[in-house]
Amino acid sequence: MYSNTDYTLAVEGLTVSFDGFKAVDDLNFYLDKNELHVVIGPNGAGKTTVLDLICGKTKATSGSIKFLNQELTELSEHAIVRAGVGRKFQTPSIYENLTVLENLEVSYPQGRGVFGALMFKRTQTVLDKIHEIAREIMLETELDTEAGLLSHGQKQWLEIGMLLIQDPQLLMLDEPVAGMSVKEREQTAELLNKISMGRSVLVIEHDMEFVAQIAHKVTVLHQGKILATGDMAEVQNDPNVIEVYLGH
Amino acid sequence: MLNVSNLKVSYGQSEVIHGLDFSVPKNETLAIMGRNGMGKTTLFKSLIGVLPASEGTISVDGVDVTSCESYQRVENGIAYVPQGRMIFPSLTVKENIETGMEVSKMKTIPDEIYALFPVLHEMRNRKGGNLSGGQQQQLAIARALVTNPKVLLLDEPTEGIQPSIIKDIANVLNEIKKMRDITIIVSEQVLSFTMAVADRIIVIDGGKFIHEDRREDVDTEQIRGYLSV
Amino acid sequence: MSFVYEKLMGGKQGMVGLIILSALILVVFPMFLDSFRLNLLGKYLTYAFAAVSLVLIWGYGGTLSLGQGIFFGLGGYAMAMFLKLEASSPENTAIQSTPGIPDFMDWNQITALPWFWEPFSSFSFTIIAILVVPTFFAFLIGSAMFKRRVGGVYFAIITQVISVILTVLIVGQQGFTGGINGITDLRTLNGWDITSDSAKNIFYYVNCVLLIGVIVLSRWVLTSKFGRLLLAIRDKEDRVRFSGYDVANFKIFIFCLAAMISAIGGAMFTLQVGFMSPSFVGIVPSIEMVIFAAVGGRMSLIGAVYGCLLINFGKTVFSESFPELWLFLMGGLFIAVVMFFPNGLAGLWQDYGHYVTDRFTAIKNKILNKSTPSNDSAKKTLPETELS
Amino acid sequence: MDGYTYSELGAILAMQGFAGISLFSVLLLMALGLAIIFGQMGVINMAHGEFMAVGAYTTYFLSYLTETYFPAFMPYYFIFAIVVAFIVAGILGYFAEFILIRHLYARPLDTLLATWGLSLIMQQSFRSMFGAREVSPTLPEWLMGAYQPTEMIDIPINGMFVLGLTAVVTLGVFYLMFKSSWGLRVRATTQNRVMSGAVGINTKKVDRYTFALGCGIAGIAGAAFTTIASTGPTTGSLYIVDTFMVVVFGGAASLFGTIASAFSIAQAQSIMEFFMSGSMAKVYTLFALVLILMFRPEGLFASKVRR
Amino acid sequence: MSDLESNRSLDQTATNTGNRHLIKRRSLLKTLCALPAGILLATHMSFAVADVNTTGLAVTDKDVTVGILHSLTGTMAISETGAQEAEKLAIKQINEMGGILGRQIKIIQEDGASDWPTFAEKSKKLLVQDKVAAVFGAWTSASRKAVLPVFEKENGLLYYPTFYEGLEQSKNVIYTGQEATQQILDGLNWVAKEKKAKTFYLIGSDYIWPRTSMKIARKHIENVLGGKVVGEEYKPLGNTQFGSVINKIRLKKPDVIYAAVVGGSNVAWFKQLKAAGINSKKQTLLTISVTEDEVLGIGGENLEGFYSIMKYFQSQDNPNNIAFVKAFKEMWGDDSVIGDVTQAAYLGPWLWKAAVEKAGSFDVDKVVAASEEGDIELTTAPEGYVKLHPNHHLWSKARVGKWNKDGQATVVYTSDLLEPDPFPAGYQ
Repeated sequence: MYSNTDYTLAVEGLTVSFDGFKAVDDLNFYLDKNELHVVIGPNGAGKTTVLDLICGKTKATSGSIKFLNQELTELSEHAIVRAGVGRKFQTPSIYENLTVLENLEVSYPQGRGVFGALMFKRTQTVLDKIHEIAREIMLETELDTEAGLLSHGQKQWLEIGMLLIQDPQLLMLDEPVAGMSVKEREQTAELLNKISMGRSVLVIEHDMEFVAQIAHKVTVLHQGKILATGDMAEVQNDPNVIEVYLGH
Repeated sequence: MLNVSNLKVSYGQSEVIHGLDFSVPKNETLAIMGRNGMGKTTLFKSLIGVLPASEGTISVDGVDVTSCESYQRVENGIAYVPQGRMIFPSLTVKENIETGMEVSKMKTIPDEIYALFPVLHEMRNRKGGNLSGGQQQQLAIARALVTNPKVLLLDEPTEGIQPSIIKDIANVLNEIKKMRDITIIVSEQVLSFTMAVADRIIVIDGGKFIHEDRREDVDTEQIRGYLSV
Repeated sequence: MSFVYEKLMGGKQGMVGLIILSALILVVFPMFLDSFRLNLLGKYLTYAFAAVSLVLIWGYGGTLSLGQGIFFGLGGYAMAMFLKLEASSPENTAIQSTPGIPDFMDWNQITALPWFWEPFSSFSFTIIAILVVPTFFAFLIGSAMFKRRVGGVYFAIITQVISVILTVLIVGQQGFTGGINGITDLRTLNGWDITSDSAKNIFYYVNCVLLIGVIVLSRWVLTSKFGRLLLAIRDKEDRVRFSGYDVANFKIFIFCLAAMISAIGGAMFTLQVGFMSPSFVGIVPSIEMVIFAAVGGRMSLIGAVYGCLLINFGKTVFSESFPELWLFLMGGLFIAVVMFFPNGLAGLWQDYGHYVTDRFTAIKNKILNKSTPSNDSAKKTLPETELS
Repeated sequence: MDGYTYSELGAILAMQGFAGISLFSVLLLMALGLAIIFGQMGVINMAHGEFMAVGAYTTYFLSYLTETYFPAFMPYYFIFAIVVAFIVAGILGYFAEFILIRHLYARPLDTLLATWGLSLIMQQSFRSMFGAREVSPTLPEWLMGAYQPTEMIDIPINGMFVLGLTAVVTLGVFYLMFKSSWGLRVRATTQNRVMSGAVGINTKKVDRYTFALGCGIAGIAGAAFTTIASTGPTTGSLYIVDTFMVVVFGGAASLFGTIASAFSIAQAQSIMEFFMSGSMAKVYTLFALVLILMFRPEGLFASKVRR
Repeated sequence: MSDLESNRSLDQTATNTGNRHLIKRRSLLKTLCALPAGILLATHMSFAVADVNTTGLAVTDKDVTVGILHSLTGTMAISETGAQEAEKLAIKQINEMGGILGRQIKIIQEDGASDWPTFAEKSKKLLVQDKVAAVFGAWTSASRKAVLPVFEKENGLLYYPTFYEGLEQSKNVIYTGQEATQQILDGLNWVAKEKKAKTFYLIGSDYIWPRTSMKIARKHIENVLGGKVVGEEYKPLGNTQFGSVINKIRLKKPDVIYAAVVGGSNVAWFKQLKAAGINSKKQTLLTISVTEDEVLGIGGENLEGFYSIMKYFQSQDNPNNIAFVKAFKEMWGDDSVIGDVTQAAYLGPWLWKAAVEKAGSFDVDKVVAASEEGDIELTTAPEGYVKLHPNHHLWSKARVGKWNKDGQATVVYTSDLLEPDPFPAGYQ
């Protein structure tokens, strides 16, 4: 019914309803390789629900989500992750009681089965990879810090790092700069630009300035439907968007 | 109307609000601006009594409410629209508003509320959780208004709201101020919204007030500077 | 060496705890208790298996199982079935209408050994069954529940219901199970009289060694990446799931492991007490086991053992002198632990235990330096301060 | 079935149907209080059965007083006893919430342990006050016996009485929870305690009265059960698992679900009992419930709401 | 689990309370006369410890220690209270008569707490630590099964008071209640003859005693009486819903309902029967699980006109019983009622006394040997006359009592003295 495409992610006819209320309504949406795509829209527009649907947290009522031509709607969450989809949550979701190093280690894509986890050993390869990622997310000096003690921005980075260590083909970030200072935002924008090389990135954001800094492509979501898609300028000048979202 | 002196608030061992003093007269709208993590929400929570103050006093219309529970503060005239709205998702819109009528002893929802927010009348039998963000924000304000407050607290009312609705909310706030003798305190990061509603602006940073201006004296560049360090 | 020390013994604090526990149950108690009290203690220590298992599934796994009695019971029944078959030799049961089958079957007009009893005439099969049957049962329950994301309160209630089902079944199918009386009158193990004092003493030591072994095994599991993931699942289940782990499998495994540990306790119980009855399968023992773990400290493997000993010891002592007071005390204890000492004895040990550890180190140094060990004083002072 | 006339079979069918309905009313009455306490407040009240026992003992005590001091009042005391049972159990619940439960709202599993402790204390209190023996109040004559619409059909009057009482209590609960402002407060508080306080609801008071109401209804159930069974110190523990099953099976937060669940469990159990032994009927019923719950963990009638 | 399922499980009956005064001197004399003369003389003084106690029991020149082991707490406390009260009454009376072999009896009481392992644990303590010469105790089959290996291993002596399912005969136990055939067969014969009963509906709680009893009843009905069992039903312990069973009974229209429902279930059972309009005017009901103790909970008005088969009823009108009831009430209160098991428990210490005096020693082996000779008898038993059979059970009579509104029964039938037969041929 849904054909294969060249896109990294192809969402077609996606619908989910809660108690008769359609949170996402017949959504069609494509994401190219190496594309950094930002979804904006007011709260309740269904942005987070779309991420939930892609990563399997919520089951779709109908429609298809294809990742590298593999149907995701039938997979369980961990299988979707193993297929190469990483997802960062809105509030930083890290293990507060573990150190930064342990946080990354736990996320290292080895020993994912029960017995693998029992037998897992911290080898040099693992350590090297951890250091590499930590450098990328600007936390190399904090490896032995308990994650709960990090600043808000650093926690956001750590969670991104926990995804990077798994080297996903698709990275989904829900409001990655919420609560960050201006300087941290800039660093994050840099980080995102860097990591979008070689993989597709899907970001949910409000901050229009930040969106302008990073987005290759923008989609405006409103009441579960797409209002407009295109680059930043197109979207900002779209009469629909102005009417419904931005206001005159 | 609202007097706060030497207010200190702590989470566990660490003090987040370091001895704030301010007072807001009747019919004034005060905006408290600051970046994330600077103590805005903590301040609001301690004003409504969700977080206890470790030191200092808060009084409304001359009544000391420092040691009161939240609901008693509401009885004394404080109303609270929290960050993220926090409407009751599985109650209907009508029921959501009615939860605020506990204190005012009203029997039915006054017409002026629906006049202010026509969309809520339209959706009065829908579940609150199925409203859009902007609608939820209106609902949260309506819920606060039916308590007949003397002081209305709004914590980041524009967060996550589409720009078009932000303007509506500003209009509503100004409307409310005209209709009632009410003190409004709003916390914000969006300067344009602040400028549309506030009579006075205070900037908070690291749990302390660092700057204060009447709206007419505001140097927007300076404020923007504070907000983006 | 450092691996063994860090992983299995749990570092310095854990090592000291383990040594003190071993010294207590292997040396001090046998020295000061007569064989009757020692046997009693052995019985309590079989409950400690269940308490330890609850530390794994509840304290670390974050899932409260009110069904540990099921597994304790299954282990106990498996052992009892073997012993009963041995006790039901045709010579011993000559007066029955069908000699050679257990007496209660004969009373219920059953004339042939049911098929599922037959393999239990083999000792090695029985040992395997004790370990495998409860584990498999836990696997079934665990897969059905955790794969469907049933957790928290619902898991607790459903396991409780399963234990009720099993109890009703055992009581109702008395021709196959011995009914409410349980399986009684067990006398020999491979021809060896298990009712003798010497046998009971040996079982006591076997029990202690197994218990310590189980604690060391549990520590190994908890200090591996698996253990860290378990805590991670407890605190942020979604993050773990979205790091590519099949969370359900981890819960199922720890539930199975907990079941197996409880079952070992059940089997040792049968050996030491000489019978098994459905009263160990139901709700009350299952909840009591939770309380043992809670009193000991739900995150402490060793604490669970002390919690178990403390409560049972209290029960025995108080029920002899103030039977009414005891129930009030027990109820009060439940409430107090939940409200005031959520970390149980282990919490107290954490707050004040370093005094003991320091002293232990001091004594150890003294011994090492002087090489004239005054073992007695070491043993005596430690246990006394242990629980204070 | 040979040897029976159709009218005989019809009569049995009618009576069997009534047996199911009667079991339904018993289960529902037990579960209503818990549906409020567990379903709405999230407290796993293992002492719920003991609150039923409080109601039963209250009835017994009143029957004793009436019989001894006002024998003429015997035909009427029972109605009065139901009200007193509600009040006594409610007051005890009020204090239990104040002393114990309110500290544990954040830790639902710990409420299980703490209330289990409470149940032990209550059981021992019953034993100290009323003795270990099972007791049973003297019931007014009009409650005993059977109603005979035809020659062959006997419908027990006590069963009808319990059914009627259940209907009244259920309607009362529905009115309270969904039509009164008090119910609105309860529902708001259970959804978001902090926010409810911040819109002016005295949440502590709501909690306390909600818990007391749940316990009070348990007390009514206890009073009603004296018409069909006796009361001992451990009577309460007999009911607790069944009660939880009814509530969980129906979907904890749904009162309608509780009713439907009580109905289906009662009918299943009562029909199976007709064809097999009581023990096996119970095993099959519970087993079916567990199986269904595995496929619908949120219960039969829980609705899907966005987060 | 002890609380939930086991619950009322096992309490077939219950018992009570007792008294303070001695048995009347006349009946004492009667007891003494009943004993063989040689032993009578031997009773007095002058036995050195070394002679009467060669196995290290707790016997001194002045006293001998025995144990009482019943549940004082837990669900079984309801039933077992009466038994231990009766045992204490008997011991008190024996002491006031001068004790046994010149020694006063001292009691060590332990609480079985309704928990079978605890029973095993406490019995071991009594035998090993306290070295008691005899133990009076246990109630449920499960608790007896739990302590049995301990008694056999430590060679102790247990007097067990409850009517029970039979199928057991241990060297170390004296059974003072009826075994199943004694209780069941004559009652069935009576109802078949008296009520012309042909069809029976059997209903019981689901555990070993009712099931074994029903098995024996069914064989007797089918093979001996030529009747028919039209239904057999077991309800879980603690069950309180009997609607469906009552409907089945209505459908089958049995001549007799034969019941062995125990504990709290019993109360629900009879209340619901009455509420369903099944009363003694329409239906004959015979139960083997209701004594005066249960009636307290059920209420006499719910039972009126139904029958119980027991070996003892409190209302029995003979001098022994009148004295016993009086003594019991004086010691334990006027509100006490006395059921079958309470009376059986009362026999324990007296039977032990007789056997010890006959053996001239407290040694368990000698006491057992004396007991097995088959000539130990009590003419002072409240139930009438009993004699100890070599198979460790008692010869006694079965009685059918018809319940009155006041909670007492009128004995309507008394059998001949029945021989105990714990392993009844043809009934297994």
